[in-house]
Amino acid sequence: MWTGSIIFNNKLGPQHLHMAVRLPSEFVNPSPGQFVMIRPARGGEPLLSRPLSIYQFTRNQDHVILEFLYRIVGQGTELLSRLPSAAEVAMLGPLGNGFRIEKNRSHRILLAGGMGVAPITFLAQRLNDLVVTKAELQICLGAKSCAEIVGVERIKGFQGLMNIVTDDGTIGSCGLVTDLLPDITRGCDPCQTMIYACGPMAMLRTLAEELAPTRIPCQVSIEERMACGLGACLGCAVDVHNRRGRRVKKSLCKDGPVFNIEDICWEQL
Amino acid sequence: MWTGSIIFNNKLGPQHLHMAVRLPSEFVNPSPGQFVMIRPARGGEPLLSRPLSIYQFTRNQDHVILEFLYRIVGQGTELLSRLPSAAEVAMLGPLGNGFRIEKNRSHRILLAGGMGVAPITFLAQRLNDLVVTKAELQICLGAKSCAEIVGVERIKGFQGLMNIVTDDGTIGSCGLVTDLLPDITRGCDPCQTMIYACGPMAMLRTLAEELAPTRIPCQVSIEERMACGLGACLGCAVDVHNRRGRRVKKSLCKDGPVFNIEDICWEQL
Amino acid sequence: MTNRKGLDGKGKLAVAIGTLKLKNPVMTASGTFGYGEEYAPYVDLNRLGAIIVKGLSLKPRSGNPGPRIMETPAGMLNAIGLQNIGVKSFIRNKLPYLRQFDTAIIANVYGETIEEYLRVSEILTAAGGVHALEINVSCPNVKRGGVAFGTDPDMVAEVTNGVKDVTDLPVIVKLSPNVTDICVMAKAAEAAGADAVSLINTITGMSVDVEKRIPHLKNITGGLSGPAIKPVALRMVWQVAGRVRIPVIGVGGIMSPRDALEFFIAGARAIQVGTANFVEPRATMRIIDGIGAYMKRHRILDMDNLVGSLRI
Amino acid sequence: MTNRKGLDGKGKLAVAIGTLKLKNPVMTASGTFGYGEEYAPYVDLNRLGAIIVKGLSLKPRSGNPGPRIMETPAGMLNAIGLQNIGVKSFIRNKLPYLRQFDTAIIANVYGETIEEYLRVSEILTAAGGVHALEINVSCPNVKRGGVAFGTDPDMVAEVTNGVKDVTDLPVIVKLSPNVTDICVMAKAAEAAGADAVSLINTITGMSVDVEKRIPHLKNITGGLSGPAIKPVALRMVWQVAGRVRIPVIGVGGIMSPRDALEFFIAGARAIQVGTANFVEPRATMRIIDGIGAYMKRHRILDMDNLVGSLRI
Ligand SMILES: Cc1cc2nc3c(=O)[nH]c(=O)nc-3n(C[C@H](O)[C@H](O)[C@H](O)COP(=O)(O)OP(=O)(O)OC[C@H]3O[C@@H](n4cnc5c(N)ncnc54)[C@H](O)[C@@H]3O)c2cc1C
Ligand SMILES: Cc1cc2nc3c(=O)[nH]c(=O)nc-3n(C[C@H](O)[C@H](O)[C@H](O)COP(=O)(O)OP(=O)(O)OC[C@H]3O[C@@H](n4cnc5c(N)ncnc54)[C@H](O)[C@@H]3O)c2cc1C
Ligand SMILES: Cc1cc2nc3c(=O)[nH]c(=O)nc-3n(C[C@H](O)[C@H](O)[C@H](O)COP(=O)(O)O)c2cc1C
Ligand SMILES: Cc1cc2nc3c(=O)[nH]c(=O)nc-3n(C[C@H](O)[C@H](O)[C@H](O)COP(=O)(O)O)c2cc1C
Ligand code: FES
Ligand code: FES
Repeated sequence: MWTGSIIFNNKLGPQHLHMAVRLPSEFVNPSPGQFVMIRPARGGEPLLSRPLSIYQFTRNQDHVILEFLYRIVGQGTELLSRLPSAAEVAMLGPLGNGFRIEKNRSHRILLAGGMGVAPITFLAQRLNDLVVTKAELQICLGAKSCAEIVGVERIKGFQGLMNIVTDDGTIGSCGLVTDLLPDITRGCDPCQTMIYACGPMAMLRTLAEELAPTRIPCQVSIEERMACGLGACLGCAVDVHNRRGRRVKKSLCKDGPVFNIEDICWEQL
Repeated sequence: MWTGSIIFNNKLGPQHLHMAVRLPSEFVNPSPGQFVMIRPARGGEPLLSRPLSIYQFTRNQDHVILEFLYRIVGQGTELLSRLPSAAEVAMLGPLGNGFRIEKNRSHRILLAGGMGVAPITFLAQRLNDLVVTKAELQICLGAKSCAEIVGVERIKGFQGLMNIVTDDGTIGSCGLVTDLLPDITRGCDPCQTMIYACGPMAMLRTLAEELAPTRIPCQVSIEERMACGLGACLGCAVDVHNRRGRRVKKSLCKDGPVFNIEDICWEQL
Repeated sequence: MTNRKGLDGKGKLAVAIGTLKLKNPVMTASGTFGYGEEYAPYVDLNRLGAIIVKGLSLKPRSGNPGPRIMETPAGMLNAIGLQNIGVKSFIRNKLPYLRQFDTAIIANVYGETIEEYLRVSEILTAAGGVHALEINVSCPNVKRGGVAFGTDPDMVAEVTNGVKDVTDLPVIVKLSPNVTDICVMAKAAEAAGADAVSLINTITGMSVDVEKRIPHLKNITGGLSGPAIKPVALRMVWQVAGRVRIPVIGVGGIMSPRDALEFFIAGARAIQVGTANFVEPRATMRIIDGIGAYMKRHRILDMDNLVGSLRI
Repeated sequence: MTNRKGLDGKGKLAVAIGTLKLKNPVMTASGTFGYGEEYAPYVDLNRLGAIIVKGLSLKPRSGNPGPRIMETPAGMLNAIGLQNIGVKSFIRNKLPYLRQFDTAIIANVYGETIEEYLRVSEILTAAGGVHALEINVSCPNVKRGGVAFGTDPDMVAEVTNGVKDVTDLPVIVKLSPNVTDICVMAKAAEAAGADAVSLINTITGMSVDVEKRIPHLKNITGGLSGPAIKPVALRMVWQVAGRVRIPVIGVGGIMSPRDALEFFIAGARAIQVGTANFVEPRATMRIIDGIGAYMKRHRILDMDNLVGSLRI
């Protein structure tokens, strides 16, 4: 368990925050899609750490910096949001299996809904180095409204074509991020393309339905409540089809949070 | 329930703190021996407020300032001790019945053991205005060692003869504060004298035993764990002899914390 | 006699516990609100759905020796041992004050024997100004009576039956969580004529001072209350609400409007606020306001549309 | 067979649970430490008194649908439903790894029927490398077996008896707190030949999402664990320790050395750390160190002088 020191924990809006945490150099380089279990180091509340995806990672001379983008949804995130600079957080990580970057596929489509932007931004940064032409990377961000689109500046700095969609059209086009799918995937070669997605369950479910006939592969990062983050408590189990097509339980924290979209048993969720 | 803002919360030693809290003017003037129920305003811990005696009270133009002297003994006081300046505390008070100041008695003896110095200092300040000659007020402070003698500067500023005693003789004379009793009470007129005491149970018990034959009246402030502080939960009950000599339960928080020493049933404690 | 000015059961928050109509479903739990007057400086007693007073016995009781309380993680232990002034002194010295308020007054009744339960109930009924009786067969901190009655369905039935015979007031039976199946007790109470059940009383617990190697409570064990027990109370309320037809009153760890709402949704027709009164004397007011705000936000017209609305 | 290198029961912290000698009294609670390997990056497994693995059934079980967990005040609810890889896969895939360590391995055994309990016990005994069996008659999150056995003393006795017949390993019976009198269950286990009892398993609880008006757990109810239940666990340990002669193993809300010490002083010969592992993977190490430091500070020579040292 790491003890990190908060560099900043800034409000981006009434519910959204951007936090940076300084950690010792021993912290292993994370890959996009991996997450940490985090909680205030002091005070008994909350009891359990909360999972947050890594939004950005920076290795410096004698320390590393982890950044997070998070939304206040309940007690755990609320308590995190109150921590001032210099406060300490307890952290486990990096945890889980992140996105597989397949270098031989030349076309990547990144879809983020809501806070899904956090791991998707980290992924975009990683892909940024690999991408040759702008068209090889397409990024779609969706949110409820203008106020809930966060972290857009950073992701704009990377290679790739950007699309922004909001439910109410207050920024970008009006609709759901999945509405872009037909246009974006039209004419895509399933062997050359990989879709990466993270967002609310409804978005991912639509994605699963719409992608099924296209045969374009897609990796999604999904969520479930967690206790240990280590594969020990079995609290975060999800039903997944194994290679033989059998329905098996996987621990989201250890075997995920990223799965192939077609492996997930969507009826359970 | 008041919300107060911490002006300072200074360490006086490894276990002792001096805290000042700013409160709205509506806070009623407390009398010496009264207390407040206090806890950090934020965070669910501890659940229950803790009783602290008022050490000093200052009324300013548009606010009042309450000061406390306290020792870390467990979780509640530990959490209080961590609060930085400007943090908020939740507070009920002033509560309880403080020391009765009988103006017609010309000789007052104040005995404080350990943190008993807090209410005794507030009392000394109040008596300071009434006292004509130095000899009319005698103050004895006791503690384990030099390091545990706190708040001595303020009390020294008042009228009165001072005695300091420590268990190990690291400051003042060596022994227990009750060792001074025979000397101090020698020749006292029981009708003209009033002893006020606050300190650990062992000290008060010795006091009760030694004073019994002298017939000098004594008011003591005692302690018991509290939940409500309002006389509602009956958690702080103590056995007291009523005027007819019958043993009855009193709520320390409402009927006390100050009692006549001879009324308390010492065998219970 | 059970109704008074304002207790007319109108308004969004109104509920009925048998013939007892309450202006809102928020009561103060017995033993945590004294005899009401202790909280008058902090709370508008007129705004409460009901005040349940400290458990009353026939004779005054001096309770257990101290220390009687200790804080535990998100909770507290108490071993008051039913210290109370006795039913007669209550009627003489406390009830006249309570009668002033436009709030239902519920007396919590305790006995060491069945006869004592009946006698106390009789006296309270005759006094006038008491709107319902809550029969405490669940106090874990007394040597006789209390939980000894509450863990045996036959005893629960016998006490309930007996009390119903001596009173025309609504009778609420307060159940203990220290049982294998609380539904058995609830059904026994219902069959014996109880107008409602309230649950839960405290769960027996303990705490040790490791430095002195003594129990923190002189009584060794005490009753656990506060947020720690909320999940257990909620589960029991949900179980019982599915098994009895009489109203269920939820108690245990309710600190906030959200906590109260969990109980309503799980099937409680009213709730009691206990330990929260110690933490924040105005807790009941905040809870009443919060329930109203929630109902407005969710466009829930009355309590009937909220109670038991859990979708599973 | 029950003893291995280092498990020789020497040292201040050594304890014996029947014929099983442990280097220290700190175990990991079943279901909270996976199969051990999950915690190896954080914990020196060699330093643990014992590792109790996740409950094992005859066939693999997929457990309950999610969400399976929810945090509550100072605690958590879980309704895993005994998801596990089955006893055979455990022996093939997990036990070889665990055999490397100088730590007692205790298998937690679950069955839907008595026969299943016996069969699993038999298989584990034959496997070698398992040092004791903990019989879980107290899981509240399964439809059959589990707590259904643990609330009936005859069933407790029958399971215990049966398991004792098929194994020569020490048998620990893990008891449920969801009963009126846990001593009755402990005595039934003792009379049936149990070498020890462990308590408590989780207390059944519930939590409601008031915005969606659905239970937070898909299973509706779940087992409450963590600091919230510590006072209840401690009380039960104290009660049982006074009523049985076999060792009592304390479980429930132990987060710190101080918590563990409360249990020893109340009569527990060993303790299990559960939810604390989730909060801080190294909790067991901190607890072992803290117990040692306390004994040194208080000049307590061995566990015998600590266990049951409560002065009342
Ligand atoms: C691998 C992973 C990565 C994540 N990354 C991020 C991130 O980068 N930024 C971010 O803002 N959030 C992220 N989340 C979600 C975040 O963990 C939850 O919002 C947080 O745990 C909620 O805790 P809480 O105490 O504030 O809310 P709670 O009080 O626990 O819950 C409030 C409500 O949110 C729901 N909820 C709680 N936890 C989860 C969860 N894990 N998944 C889905 N619903 C939940 C509850 O059912 C409840 O209705 C991630 C989750 C996972 C599993
Ligand atoms: C009227 C009154 C006035 C007080 N004034 C002061 C003051 O001015 N300064 C000061 O330092 N302390 C004062 N105290 C004592 C203070 O309230 C306790 O030290 C505090 O409540 C301990 O809380 P805790 O959570 O830190 O310790 P806990 O974890 O609750 O307890 C730690 C240990 O201290 C003991 N303890 C806890 N509370 C009390 C108590 N109320 N009385 C006796 N023993 C207790 C416990 O038994 C336990 O062994 C006063 C107490 C009372 C009743
Ligand atoms: C200090 C204290 C005293 C109590 N006295 C009584 C009592 O006299 N009669 C009774 O039926 N319940 C009594 N209770 C139980 C409460 O009414 C309530 O059932 C329990 O505390 C759970 O609710 P809570 O978690 O909101 O406190 C008492 C509880 C506490 C904490
Ligand atoms: C996620 C989880 C899974 C559990 N699984 C089991 C199990 O398989 N078998 C068992 O006997 N107890 C199981 N338990 C109960 C624990 O072993 C322990 O008895 C309980 O959690 C109380 O201890 P704690 O408060 O330290 O967690 C489980 C508890 C949790 C939280
Ligand atoms: S959170 Fe414990 S197994 Fe995934
Ligand atoms: S602390 Fe509640 S009556 Fe005194």
